[in-house]
Parts: sequence; structure tokens; C-alpha cells
Amino acid sequence: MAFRDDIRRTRAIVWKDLTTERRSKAGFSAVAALGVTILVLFGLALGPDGKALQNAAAGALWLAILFASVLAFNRSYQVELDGGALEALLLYPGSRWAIFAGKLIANLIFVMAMLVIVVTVGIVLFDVRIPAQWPSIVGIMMLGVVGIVALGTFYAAMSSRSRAREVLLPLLLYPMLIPVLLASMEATKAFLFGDLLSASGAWVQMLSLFDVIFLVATFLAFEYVIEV
Amino acid sequence: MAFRDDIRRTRAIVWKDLTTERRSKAGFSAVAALGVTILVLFGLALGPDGKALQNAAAGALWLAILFASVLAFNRSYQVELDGGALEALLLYPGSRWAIFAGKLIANLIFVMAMLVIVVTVGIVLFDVRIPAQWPSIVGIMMLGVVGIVALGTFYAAMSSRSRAREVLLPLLLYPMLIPVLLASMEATKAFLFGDLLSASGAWVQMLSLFDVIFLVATFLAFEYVIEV
Amino acid sequence: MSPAPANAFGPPKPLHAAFGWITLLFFVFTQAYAVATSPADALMGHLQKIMYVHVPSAWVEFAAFGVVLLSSLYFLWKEDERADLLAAASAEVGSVFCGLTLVQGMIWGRPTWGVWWTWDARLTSTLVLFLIFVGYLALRSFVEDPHRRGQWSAAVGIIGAINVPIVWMSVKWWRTMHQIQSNPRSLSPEYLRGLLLNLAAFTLITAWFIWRRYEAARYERAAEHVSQAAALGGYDG
Amino acid sequence: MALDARGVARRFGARWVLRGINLQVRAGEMVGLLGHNGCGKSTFMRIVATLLKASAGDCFVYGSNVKTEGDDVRHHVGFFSHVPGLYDDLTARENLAFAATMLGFPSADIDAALERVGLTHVTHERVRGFSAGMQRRLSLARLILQRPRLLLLDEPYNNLDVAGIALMNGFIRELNAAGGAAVVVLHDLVPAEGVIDRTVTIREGRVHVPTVADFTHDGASPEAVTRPAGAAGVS
Amino acid sequence: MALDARGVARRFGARWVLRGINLQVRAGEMVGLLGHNGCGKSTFMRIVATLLKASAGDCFVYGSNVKTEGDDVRHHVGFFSHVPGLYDDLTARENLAFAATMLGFPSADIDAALERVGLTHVTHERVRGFSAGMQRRLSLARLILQRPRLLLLDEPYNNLDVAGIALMNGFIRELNAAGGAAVVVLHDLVPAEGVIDRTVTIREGRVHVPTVADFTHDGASPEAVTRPAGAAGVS
Ligand code: HEM
Ligand SMILES: Nc1ncnc2c1ncn2[C@@H]1O[C@H](COP(=O)(O)OP(=O)(O)OP(=O)(O)O)[C@@H](O)[C@H]1O
Ligand SMILES: Nc1ncnc2c1ncn2[C@@H]1O[C@H](COP(=O)(O)OP(=O)(O)OP(=O)(O)O)[C@@H](O)[C@H]1O
Ligand SMILES: [Mg+2]
Ligand SMILES: [Mg+2]
Repeated sequence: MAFRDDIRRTRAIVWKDLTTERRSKAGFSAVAALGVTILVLFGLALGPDGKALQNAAAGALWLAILFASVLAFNRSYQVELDGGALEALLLYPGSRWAIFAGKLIANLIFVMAMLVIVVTVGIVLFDVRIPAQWPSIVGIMMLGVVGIVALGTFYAAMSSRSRAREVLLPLLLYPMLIPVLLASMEATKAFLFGDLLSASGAWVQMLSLFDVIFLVATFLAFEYVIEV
Repeated sequence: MAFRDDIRRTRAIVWKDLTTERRSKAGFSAVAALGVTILVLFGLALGPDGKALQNAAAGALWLAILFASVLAFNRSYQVELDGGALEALLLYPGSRWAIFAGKLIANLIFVMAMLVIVVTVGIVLFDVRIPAQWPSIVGIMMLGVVGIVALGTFYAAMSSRSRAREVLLPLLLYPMLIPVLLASMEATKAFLFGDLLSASGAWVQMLSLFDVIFLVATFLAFEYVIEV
Repeated sequence: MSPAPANAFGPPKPLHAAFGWITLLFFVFTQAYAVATSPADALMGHLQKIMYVHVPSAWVEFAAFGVVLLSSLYFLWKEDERADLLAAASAEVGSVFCGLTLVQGMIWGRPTWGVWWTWDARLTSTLVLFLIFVGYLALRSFVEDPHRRGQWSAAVGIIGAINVPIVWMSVKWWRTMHQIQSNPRSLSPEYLRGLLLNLAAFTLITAWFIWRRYEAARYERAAEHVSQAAALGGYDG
Repeated sequence: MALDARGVARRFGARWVLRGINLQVRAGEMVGLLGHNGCGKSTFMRIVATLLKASAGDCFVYGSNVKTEGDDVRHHVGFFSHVPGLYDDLTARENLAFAATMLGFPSADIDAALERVGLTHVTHERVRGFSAGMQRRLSLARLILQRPRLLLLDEPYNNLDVAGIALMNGFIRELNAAGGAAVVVLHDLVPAEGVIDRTVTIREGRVHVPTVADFTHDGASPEAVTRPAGAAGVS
Repeated sequence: MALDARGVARRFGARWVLRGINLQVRAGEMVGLLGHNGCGKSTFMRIVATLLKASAGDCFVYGSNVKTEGDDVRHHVGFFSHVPGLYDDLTARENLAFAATMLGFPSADIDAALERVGLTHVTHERVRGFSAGMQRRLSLARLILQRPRLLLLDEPYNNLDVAGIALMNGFIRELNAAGGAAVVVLHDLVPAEGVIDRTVTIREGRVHVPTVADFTHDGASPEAVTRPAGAAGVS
């Protein structure tokens, strides 16, 4: 019974977050456009050399996704802060994990949708040849996004309520995500360039391990972080 | 008389912005640390190949500075939004340009200080060999920073009052800054690799031109952006 | 909240000061001993002597972050604010030694590898660990409410400590330029003795630093507890 | 006992704002909380509502400890604070629907609540453009959905027009009739006439027991002036 | 003429909130502005203060057009709004010092203003932790530094305790004695007794001229209920 209520709460939060996002007109398209812009900036920074670009494609893609999704995480709590909505949210009865789950799922949907756009543009911009194993790459992307979103949603809950929130979130998040990013980049590269299939296996394992650790740790720790 | 008052207002705003920044204790060091973190991310994304890294060094440095300073711009107006301080600011008599000049100078000081740290770390991380003409490079950095800060301060004034502000600022700013970034990167590269001295001259000219255009345009347009 | 012990105030007790001085003397001795007794290395010559500060710094840095992990867990479990203060003190000291490891490594790397820095797994993971704890310290300074600060930084500290084993194992998991761990058997005894002695000295120094930082924080808290007694003393239930 | 605060104390930094509040509110009792600006009224309310932790002392709401049994307490408590706590980009109706689900009453009658607070004409408008008083009314509608057993109202009459004050008082009386209790922070007893049973004043971090001196001095110091607490109380 | 509003209208989207406000306030006159929640009082005040542009109509403050001569208007106008407009990370004193410079009075006596509003004990504390009422008092201190010739007060008594209300009224009377004018948004005339010369009610976007019907109906619909406007007015 209480559990059913909590599931209902999770659903309500997902719905609320996505609706707000949709309402703030340019919300989603702006973040996606920003991801693309960052890709373009990387392209310029790397110079016109085609080979160098292709080599850096996986890295640039993941970084663009990371930078753009941090904005999404920040927004997802900014909404709560305007007009003291967070206070009201904390006053509702029910388990705290329902709040975290709701925010996590909403962010996951948001980032996945953005990823589709950014990756499509990236493939064109960096002239990436799609290999036969593209379904594996999609799988890796999912794994990478779960890690990024879990930790990002968690840290945003803290940083958004401290001073200096825009700075604190990336400062906490980026270094912690480096293993996840590295694993995602390397696994993507391994598949892209067709070779080293065995090596990519190790990276995928590492990625899955981190996802599990992050999900468990954040779900357990969220209660402490949101209280008070 | 009125002009002296406006100068005094500018000074007051610079002082206020820097004090707030200093008060939020680790504000500056956090932004600087973030700049370093972004450099590390670039290093990882580009892979361990020393030559590729050296080639991309100029680009990575400028992008790290750009990404970190956008946070500073956003913060500089976030302070005004909390508790409706912007409303009070707009109610003070006196010229609007005094407000812009104050914010601009404060941001300039902030970004310059951060640049020193990020560039120092970047030189070490990317194994950049410092050429004999390093004073010219310092000059180029100044020029580049002025362009970034002028436009950033201006757009932050607009985006801070829209919803979706964290997204809107980079989305407006990055594309507009591409000429400045490109010129800065190319001029830096030209000096770093010692050759193409003549080409760098053209880039420096372009950079100076953009700085002048941006400064004049933003000073003129600020009044319209900040009103209502 | 435990009431302050009656003797919580005042200057460091003589015993504490003595411990500090003895530690310092011991450190000077172990350094001198190690430098004097070890022969020049076949490859690196006398450069090898950086090892006696570099390797112990790295080890005590791991130990300090380990203390952060344990005291953060204890804090979340028992809500004992002393655990939070200990975590903060260890994080500060650990970050300093992590920074030292980096700087010493770079000073060592310049002559041996020819570059200040290379994107090797050991080096990069150490830098990342350093940045993580810079973030941890930044978080602490951005949050004013002590309870909130304790809980938040405990969460960040625990998650951050995941990276210690990564740094440790990085040389095994990836092909690196950096030396992989040696064991007593692979290191000739002239080097080993100096290294172990210095390790002991560094451990003592670290313990001393953490203790001093912790004490300082405790004095502050104790002062607040006294003010609590003064503030609440008058009320009659 | 609806609320039982025993020596609740709270400090910010080194300053002790509350130094041991003792306050017992029985079910069915309506208590006005008075005190000058900055004396700690909102701080106390936030502690009772589980939004802030006390530095010392214990506090119970219908027997549940606010420190350790927060979830139980939140089932009982309805808090009306200085800030409206609404989502600007949702409409009035959507805000209430969300609140209803979160409160565990997904099938509550939202339109009736909106009608009651006089916001039917803006049911489908976003809260962003609402005036101060309209936002307060919408927050009130949320409390109407919740029907809490312990009402915590922090200066509830702010921004409300005369009709809004009547609404608020009607709601308080209704909960009272159903056996609920309330703590209401006030600076002015006039609008709360007839809904408050007794008043309590916080001074220097403690519940102040008025003495003869309180009714004789001439109010020269701004801090010391408070309307005589008992004057308009009913009990 | 301190304020001369001629047919000031404003719409948000397709909805006309103000439909032509005509209001003349002479120098030395104190006007109370009434009206139910959401009728457009704050909107009107923001237009006069140059924070919002009117969609139609003209408005003059001491002869300067608020639309085209904003800078002149801002020299005369002091606005006390729903939000405090302070910097959380500056201390009380620093906030006032900044305001003084921005107002063009860098040598104003800040400590005197702080003392007057009763915040001397927190002169060097940051505003972040101030209670609602303390923030309102600090905003009032800023007005005291400014001594504007046209005061615009939007529900000025909110959050203020009894001593604070006395402070506010003392300040208003002082400016009045110096020949200044004021427009004060109110829901309750009691605290403003003795400082308001006459009241004006906004209804359906226009200044409402009361008829006999206003004093006879029984107030069944929440929107229509307003305390009879003229009742407590002095003029
Ligand atoms: C910035 C550069 C460097 C960093 C961040 C770094 C980091 C570390 C760390 C964290 C350890 C301790 C972990 C362990 O014992 O496995 C370590 C040990 C060690 N490092 Fe470095 N190091 C750097 C540069 C160097 C250089 C240039 C050399 C010598 C060429 C070097 C030689 C060693 C040796 C010999 C050990 C001890 C390994 C053992 O026997 O267990 N390091 N370093
Ligand atoms: N930015 C805006 N966007 C859309 N509508 C708005 C906006 N600002 C105000 N309104 C609408 O204008 C009307 C008047 O608002 P205003 O804040 O002026 O009311 P008010 O008379 O001050 O009410 P209160 O007594 O509640 O403060 C309201 O119906 C509100 O919905
Ligand atoms: N987060 C905080 N940090 C520091 N001090 C705080 C904080 N919150 C409150 N205070 C201090 O606690 C005291 C009480 O604040 P509180 O908001 O409870 O007062 P209040 O009685 O509600 O006053 P008001 O009538 O003005 O609303 C004030 O002096 C304030 O400075
Ligand atoms: Mg309060
Ligand atoms: Mg209003």
C-alpha cells in the first residue's frame, strides 16, 4: 500500500519534471542545440585534419553529452528552488527514494532524447563510419548515460542547495565520472574502429560495475542528502 | 557631476560583485579547479598521443577558459536574481552603462585570474614548449578574454531574466564567440609553433576588430536589454 | 551531542608538543639515513632519492583518504559529529599529500621521462583523486549548516574514496610508464630499509597533522558547546 | 497532545536563536505565536515541520518525534510558510493535482478546492503570472486538500484581501471543529479574532510569561514593544 | 502633481489587467490603494516605478513621463515591493553602503539609518540569515537613505511587528511633512490609520467609484467583498 503510494509519487514527479521541461518552451531543444554547439566547438578546436577528428570523435561526443546534461541536472533542481517548491516537496509524506527515483527517471529520459540528436549530428560532423556492431554501441551509450545521470542527479540535489551551485555540480561530478567517461569512450572507440573486441569487453564490464555502484550508492545516500 | 556619480556607481558594482564572490568562500578557487578539471577531460578525450595533444593544446585551453567563464557570467547575475536584487538595481537613478561597466570589469578581473591558473596547468599537462615570443601570447590572451567577457556579460544580462537561463547563455554565446575563439586559437597556435608569423598578424587584427565591435555594440545595446 | 570535556581548552598539552618535535626529528633522521645509505641507482643515479619522499607521500595519502571513508561511514551511521571533524581533517591532510605526490612525481618525471606530465593511468588517476578531494573541500566550504555539511560531505567522501583503489591498481590494469608496485623481494635491501623507515616517519607526520587539525576543530566545537550550556543553562523545564 | 515541544533550542553559528522553547498544544487547541521580528518564530515552525533540525531539545507531534520519525510527523503536519512552494510552469490545477498525489490522495476533489479559494477563473493558467495573493490562495487550497491534524501557519494573512482572510479563518475553524490543532504566527491579533484560543510570546529564545511590567512600560525601545499578548486572546 | 496617471492600461497575453487607471496624487497627499487579490495593484505600482511598461496610457511623476524619462522618474520614486531586493552575501551595513552610492549619496549616514530601523545589533551580519521582518526593515532603511519625493509602498506592513509598523508610519509621516506624496497598497486600513488621506479602489482594471450598492450587499461572492473603502479614510 505504502509502496504503491510511493510508486505513484515517483510517477507524479517524472510527469511534473517533464511537463515543466516541455512548458519552458525551448528547454529541451535548447539543451540539444547546446550539445551540438559544443560538438562544433570541439571540431574547431581540433582543426580541419580529418584523421585527427575521426580519432577524437568518441571523446568529443561523450564530452558534449556530459556538458549538456549537467545543465539539465541543474535545471531539474532549479525548478524546485524557485518559490520554495523544494520545501513543499520535502513536506510531503512518503519515502525519500520516490523523489530520487522520479528525478532520475525524468533526467534519464531527457538525456537519452538529447543523446539521439547529439550523436546523429556528431556522426555527420566527424564523418564517423557506422560499423556493423552498432547495436553494441547503442548498448554502451545506455550504460554510459545511466552512470552519468545517476551521479549527476544525486550531486545536483546537494549542489543546487548550496551557494555557488553552478560551479559546485560540475566540480564534484566531472572527476567522479572520469572512469565512466573513459570506459564509455574506449568501448565506443573499440567498436568504432572494429578491432580490439576483447579489450572493449573489459571496458564494458567496468562500465557496468560503475553503474551498479553508483546506482546503489546514490539510492542509499539520497535520504541523508535531501534531509535538512 | 552626473558622470562622476556614474563612475562611483561602476566602482560600487565592481566592489560588490567581487566581495560577493570572495564571500562565497571557495567561489574563485572552485571555478579555477573546474577549469583544470575540464582540461583533464580534454586530455583524456584526446587520448594519450603526445603529438595530437600538443596540436590541440591551444584549442583545449581556450575551450576550458570559455566553459569555466560562462559559469562566472551566470553567477554574476544569479546574485542579482536572488531576492529580487535586480529590481532594486534597476530602480537606482543614473546611467545604465554604469551597471554594465561594473559587471564587465568585475568579470574581467575574475576571468583573468582564473586564466592564469588554467594556463599554467595547461602548459604542464599538454607539454607546451614556451616560445620566445610569449609576451605576444599574453597579449593575445588579453584580447581574447576581453571579447569573451564583453559578450558574455551582455548575454548573461538577457538570459538571466529568461527561464532556462543556464542553457540560454551558452547557446547564445558560443556561436557568437566562434570568430573570437578561432582567431585566438589560431593566433596562439601560430606563436606556439613559431611559424606563420605573418598569418598570426591577420588573426590578431581580426581579434582586435571583434573586441572593438563587441565592446561598442554591447555598451550601446545594454540599455535596451536591461530595461523591463 | 556530548558535552565538552572540562579540559577541552587551553594550549596543546606538553605531550602533544613533544610528539610533534620527536616526529620532526625522526623524519629528518630517516631522510638523512636513507640518502646516506642508498647507493646511486644504476639508471637514475641520485635522482632515485626522490623516492624517499614520493612513495611515502603516496602511501599516507591513501591512508588519509581511507580514514575519510571510514569516518564518513561512521558519521552516517552514528551521527557523531566528531567523525565528521575527523573526516574533514583527514581530507585536508590527504589532499596536501596528494598534491605533494603529484609535484614530486613531476619533478622526478622531468629528468627521467623528459616531460613534466604524461597521460599515463597512474598519473592521471592521481590527479583525478586530487581533484575529487578539492571538490570535497569546496563542498565543505560552500555549506554552512554543520549538520547538512556533515551529511553531504560524508556522501561525497564515501563515493570519492572509490577512486583510491583505482589509483592503486592503475599500474596493473593499464600499461603505464609508471613503476608498478614492487614488493620487498624485488627491492634490494639498501633501498628497502630507507623506504620503510621513511614510511614510518611520514605516517607519524600525517597522524600528527590530522590530529592537530582535528583538535583545532574540536576546540571550536567545544567553545560552541560551552556557549550552548550558557545559552540553555537558565531555562527551567 | 498535538504538539509537545520540550526545550527546543536552535543556534545559527554561535548565536542561539531559540534557547529552550516549551510549548504544549492539545488537540483542538488554536495557539497564536507572537514575538518581535527576528525572535525565532519561523525557525520554531520549521523545526516542528521537520524542515530544520533542532540543536537541542525534543519535539513531538501526536507522539512522533520530529527528529527521528519525520515521515510520521509529515503525515500530520500542514505548513503554510512565507514562500508559496508552487511550480511556476504548471497551471493552478496541475499544481494541486501534483500535491494531491504526493500527499497520497490521488482522487481528491481538486476543482472543489479551487472553487473554494476563488481561483476557478484561472484553473488552467500558469502560476508564473499569479499575483502574490493568488499564490497564497493556491497554497491554501493545497492545505484544504491535505486537511492536516496540526496546522502550522506562518503569518497566514499576509497578501490576502478581506475575502481571503475570511476564507483562511473559515478553514481554520473547520479543522478545529474536526479536532485539529493549530499554531499561528501573528503580528496582529485583529484578523485572527475568534479563531485563536490563546497566545504565546517568544522573547529572547524562550516562551515569555508576561509580568506586570509588560503592561506598564511605554514602549520606547523598538525590540521590546509587543502588543500585550493576552489582550485579545479568548481562552 | 506628484503622480498623474492617465488611462494607464496593461495586458498580459490577451488579458487586460488594467483597463485605464486614472489617478492624480498631489504633492503632500497620501493615497491608499485597495482592491481584491489579483486586481492589478502591484502591476500599477511597477508601471509607475518604471519596472514595467504600460500597454497604453500615460503616466507622469512630477511631470516626467515614466515611459520616456525613466531616469528622472527614478530620482523621485522610492519603491517598497513584495521582495526585499538585498544581497544575501553582503552584511546589512554593506548593503546600505552600496545602496547609498548607487542612489548618489555616498556620504549618507548609514549607521543612523540602521539604528532607526532597529538593526544595530546585526550591522555586520550577512543578510542571508535575516528573518523576513528583518529584511523588510533593512529595505526600509534604504528608503530612509533615499528620502524619495514619491513613495510607492506595496503592502508595506507585511512581516513587520508592531514596532516595525510604528517605524514605517513614522517614516511615511516624516516624508509627508517634507512635502512628499505616497501611494500605499493595503488590504487592511487599521495599521495605516492616521497616515492615509484618502483611498482608491481598483476593480475590474479601473478606479472604482463606490455606489450605494457597495455598502448594502452582503458579500457573498469572494471577489466582490472589500471593506467599504471610504469608511476609515480621513479626507
Ligand atoms: C606526477 C607524476 C607521478 C605521480 C602522480 C605518481 C604517483 C605515485 C603513486 C600514487 C604511488 C604510490 C602507489 C604505489 O605504491 O603503488 C607512486 C609510487 C612510486 N612512484 Fe610515482 N608518481 C609520479 C611520478 C613518478 C616518477 C617520475 C617516478 C620515477 C621514474 C616514479 C616512481 C615511483 C616509484 C618507484 C614508486 C614506488 C612503487 C613501489 O615500489 O611500490 N613516480 N607514484
Ligand atoms: N508577469 C505576468 N504574467 C501574466 N500575468 C500576470 C503577470 N503579472 C501579473 N499578472 C496578472 O495580473 C493580475 C494582477 O496582478 P497583480 O500582482 O498586479 O495583483 P495585485 O493587485 O497586486 O494582487 P495581490 O493583492 O494578490 O498582490 C493577476 O491576475 C495576475 O495573474
Ligand atoms: N539560516 C540562517 N542563518 C543564520 N541565521 C538565521 C538563519 N535563519 C534564521 N536566522 C536568525 O534567526 C533569527 C530568527 O529568525 P526567524 O526567521 O525565525 O525570525 P521570525 O521570528 O520568524 O521573524 P519575522 O517576524 O521577521 O518573520 C533571526 O535573528 C535570524 O537572523
Ligand atoms: Mg518569520
Ligand atoms: Mg500585489
